[in-house]
Amino acid sequence: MNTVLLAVVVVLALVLLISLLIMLSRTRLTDRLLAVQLLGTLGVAILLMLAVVMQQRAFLDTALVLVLLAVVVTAVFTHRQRGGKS
Amino acid sequence: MILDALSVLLLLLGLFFFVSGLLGLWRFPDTFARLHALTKADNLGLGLVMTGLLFQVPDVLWAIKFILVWLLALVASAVNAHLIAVFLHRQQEGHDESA
Amino acid sequence: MNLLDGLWGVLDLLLVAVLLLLAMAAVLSSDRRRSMMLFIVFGLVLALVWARLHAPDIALAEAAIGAGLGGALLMATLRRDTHQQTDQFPQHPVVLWGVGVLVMVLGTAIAWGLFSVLPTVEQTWRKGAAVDAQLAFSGVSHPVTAVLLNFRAWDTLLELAVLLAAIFGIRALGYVRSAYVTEVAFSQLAVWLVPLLILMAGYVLWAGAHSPGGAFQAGALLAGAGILLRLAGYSHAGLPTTRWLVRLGLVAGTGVFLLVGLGLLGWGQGFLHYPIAYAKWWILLIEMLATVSIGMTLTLAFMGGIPQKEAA
Amino acid sequence: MPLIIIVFILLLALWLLLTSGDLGSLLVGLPFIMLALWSYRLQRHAPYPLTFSFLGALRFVGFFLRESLRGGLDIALRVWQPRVSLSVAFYEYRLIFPQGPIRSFFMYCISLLPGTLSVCVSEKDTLRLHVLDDRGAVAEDLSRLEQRVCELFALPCYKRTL
Repeated sequence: MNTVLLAVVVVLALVLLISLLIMLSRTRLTDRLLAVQLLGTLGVAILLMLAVVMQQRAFLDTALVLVLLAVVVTAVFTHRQRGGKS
Repeated sequence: MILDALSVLLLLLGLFFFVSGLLGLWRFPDTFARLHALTKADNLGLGLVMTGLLFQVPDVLWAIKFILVWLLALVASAVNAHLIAVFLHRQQEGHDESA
Repeated sequence: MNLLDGLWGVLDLLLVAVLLLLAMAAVLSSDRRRSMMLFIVFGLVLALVWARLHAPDIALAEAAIGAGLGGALLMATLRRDTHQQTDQFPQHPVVLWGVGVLVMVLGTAIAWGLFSVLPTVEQTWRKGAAVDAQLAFSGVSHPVTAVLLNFRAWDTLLELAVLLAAIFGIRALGYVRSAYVTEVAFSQLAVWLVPLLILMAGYVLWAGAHSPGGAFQAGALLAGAGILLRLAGYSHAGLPTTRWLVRLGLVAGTGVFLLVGLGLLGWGQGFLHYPIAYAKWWILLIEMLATVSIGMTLTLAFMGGIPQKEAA
Repeated sequence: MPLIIIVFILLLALWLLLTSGDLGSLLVGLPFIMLALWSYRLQRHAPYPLTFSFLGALRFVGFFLRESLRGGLDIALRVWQPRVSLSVAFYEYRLIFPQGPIRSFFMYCISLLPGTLSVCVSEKDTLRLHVLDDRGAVAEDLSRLEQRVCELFALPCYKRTL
């Protein structure tokens, strides 16, 4: 079973690589923001899989922290300061 | 054995939706549409991967934490989508030229 | 079994490829906001790499600080309207090539240094065994926390002091950034996210006693809560409004750490040598205060200082 | 029961879930729960009566899962076609929920449902959303969601299905 799970992780990592390439090929900031979101979700998925494969419970905490702070990061990037551009 | 098969099936489905999100990012013509693709396909992908993993966890506490991660990821992605949508809308309206 | 090893190999290759690509793209990008975005993703992938290397402690720290707080702080350093300027790097080809050669020489030197260290790695592992042997006397059951707060408490004390010095610098030189335009739907959400972040900070701190976690990660999460409050339109970001309380909070971590150390010295135990029976409680006290201090420091760093009374 | 006590109980329950029910952990947990409660109190919001219905919550969860699945499938179908068929547009929708947590909840839910993405409240009580395909039944979808949200919060739904 572990082999199958690991194969899925490998495919997820491949998707990660491709979405990174897409992100780099885009020039607009918002498109990149989107790619960051995709990478974040993929990262969480990979962490969850690795937690099961490697039997490391601590990775679940890491995933929780990643998810929570992703919101903070997006908020910081998209908020606009008073009296000026973004 | 049946559980293993079920979990493989769910994982593959999850992968399929992740790849769909990726394709959406690549193929959809405008940024709003890409945002749609990401928010919906990714959440479903993560949810299916999580459900698939639920059959492989050693005890209930793991399962609870998995579900917690997924719930938070749902909230996070709804918020992220909203924030990005507002940002994008502001840019298109021309309040902000710093694209 | 062979297939499993092969898959691990492929995964490692993929992760390394992503990491290198990200690092190069982040350095070569001319727009600062884009580099920061790439830096955040770099932190995320680095967390995955640490996880793959069986280092959950560093993975958690990287997720909290590198991918999360680091990006927010970097973003805060951007002054308005400057993000589209390219850096004033020397563009002369001779300088560029010179820098390139210098970097390569340095890289080679570092690689050589690492290779020469390799034979001693086994000794380091023996030190790991030594840590495990002493773990029972440290007051906590997680080796990393034991090393950080007991065996090598000096380092951690100095790290806290560095943060304190940084915030002095920021308060002396920085300027308070203007408030953010608030949006109702977002503020409504902050109501729920901020308590969650604070609770998670507490959990990460508690987890540090026996599994990955600790004061720095918890402090980063607390700061995340502060930043969200700031973005949701609370000009003080949840920090106390009285100045002396803020100051007290900032120095609490370092101060109490130092006081405990000196107190133990006066008690005849030696600097930061906790009596074994009470080590757990001392470490708990220090960690809690350190978390509060780190959280406040990072929030203040994001804000750039304590705001005066702002027009609402 | 005052809302603050409910929040306290929720936070406590979450803490015990996270720490797998270790009561000794409350030594660290209680101060942080108090801090979290304080941050909740700090956010001065107008008193807003919130009620929940257990049955409504169950139905909402079912509805939400089904709709998420539909949303993902919708995207997947569009993506894997040889030609992407989209007809994106902005769409104005009249909100029935007054400003407050329920409205925000509704707006966030919209973004997770098939084909719709809430953008902003453009005028008073008018929500601007972005739809992937304006040929679909957007208004019906939205009013169904509205009804479920009403059930969840045990509100009388004063706009029946269209």
